[in-house]
Amino acid sequence: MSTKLFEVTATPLSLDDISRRVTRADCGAITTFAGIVRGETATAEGARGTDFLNYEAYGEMAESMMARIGDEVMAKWPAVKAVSILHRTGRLEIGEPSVLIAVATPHRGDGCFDACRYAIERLKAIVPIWKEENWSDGQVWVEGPRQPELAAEYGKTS
Amino acid sequence: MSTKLFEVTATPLSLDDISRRVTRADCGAITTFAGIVRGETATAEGARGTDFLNYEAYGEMAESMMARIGDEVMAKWPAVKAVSILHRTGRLEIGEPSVLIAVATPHRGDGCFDACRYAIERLKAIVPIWKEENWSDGQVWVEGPRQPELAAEYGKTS
Amino acid sequence: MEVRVRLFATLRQQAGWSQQPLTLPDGATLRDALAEIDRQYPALSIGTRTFYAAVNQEYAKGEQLLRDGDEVAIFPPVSGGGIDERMTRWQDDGTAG
Amino acid sequence: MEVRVRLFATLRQQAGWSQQPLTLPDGATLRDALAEIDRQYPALSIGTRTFYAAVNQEYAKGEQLLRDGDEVAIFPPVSGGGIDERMTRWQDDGTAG
Repeated sequence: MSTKLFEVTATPLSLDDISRRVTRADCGAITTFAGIVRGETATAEGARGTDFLNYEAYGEMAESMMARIGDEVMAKWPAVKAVSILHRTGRLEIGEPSVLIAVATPHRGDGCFDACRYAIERLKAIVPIWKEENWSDGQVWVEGPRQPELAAEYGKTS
Repeated sequence: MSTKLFEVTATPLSLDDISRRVTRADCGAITTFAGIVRGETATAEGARGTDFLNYEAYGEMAESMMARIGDEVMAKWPAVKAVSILHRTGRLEIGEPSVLIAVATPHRGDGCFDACRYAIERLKAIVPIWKEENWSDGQVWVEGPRQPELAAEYGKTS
Repeated sequence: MEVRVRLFATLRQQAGWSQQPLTLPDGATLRDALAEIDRQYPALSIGTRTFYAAVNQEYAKGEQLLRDGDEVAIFPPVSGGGIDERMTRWQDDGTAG
Repeated sequence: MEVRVRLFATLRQQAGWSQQPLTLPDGATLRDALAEIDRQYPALSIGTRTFYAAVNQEYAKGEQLLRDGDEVAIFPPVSGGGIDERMTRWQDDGTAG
């Protein structure tokens, strides 16, 4: 069983597992967020059923960016004792978690909810992972919103 | 495996289990909160190590109050599709979860973080469960803060 | 009429029992029941401590009328969840301070 | 000098490869590398689409100087997490609109 706090893995994710990774003797509160593969996705043409998803990651950079998010969380919420972020790659079925985030604090009022929410927002913005959605009649790469602070600074299109 | 959404149980709690209980085809976001038995507790005399805890519940009323909290959450956050609250009773060791809350929404911006936080605050206020803390040299019943809206209205001391 | 009284946590431990039948005159309120409990079980010291009362698993007001077969529960402030509690020390005299 | 170019997701699929060596003159910047990639692999259409670039697993600016052995990655806007994404339809011409 891995004890890494920031991990990109093809193995199915477990909330009990990530919870163990952040459990500390002085922490009475653990908040988690799970991103789950939805069976229905809204598109411009209306609701569409998903068969399965395929996630591709730039693994080394993704883990590095996740660790950076952990550092940001600890700097913003000094009471946070541990952060873990896990993201799965490969084929995922409906109902399976694609990403898990866990934040441990001594007490529930120490920012664990806000810190967890911050972490998923940041993950969506900077962690290099992409999703390919598959239906019976086709597939599509899902791109995130353009991040002005990245796009303006980096790459040829700036 | 139980599929009840609101349950008081002597069985060890699992985040993967509660996550399954709230998984819905149209929900891409699940937020959870876990209250964990701390190994250290601050007291007026300084930090004190806990050996284990013992939880006692008024089971029938506790499950009824948990279901009421679920109703309150759905009324306040209409996008919430499912809420589950599980509380354990009996002897708990350090690092084990005593309470789990899970909230499922279609998207992470649909209030799952706020709803989860609301649910644990309400649980602490109205769900009849008590904790006995045990050390090598003694034990103490832990009482919650007095809830004016309950104590002022009910009982002989009002 | 007869109601069933249930105690929890500190109150159960102080009394040494968790449930007892209690005979009350017809038309008795929750407040009447509590007064009778206080009279029969003075060790509970419910006249001087903070506690909550429920009738049939619902928080109830003192003026609530009781009916035969009702379940009356009295218990200390709740502390579920296992986190952030205020500590209340168990006193030598058997009351929670 | 030689750097290693890595592509991901749509870009990898459009190009038909995931990594290739790229020879550049000494003193070349990331912007120079991107111009050379655009010249050698016009199907990527990186001159007209939104993408991000990283050097050695860090987001990098166009003026960053490259060194022999650097890893240059280019990829579309990220969509990790699996929720709340904007859908981008795969076009018939092989570009993401």
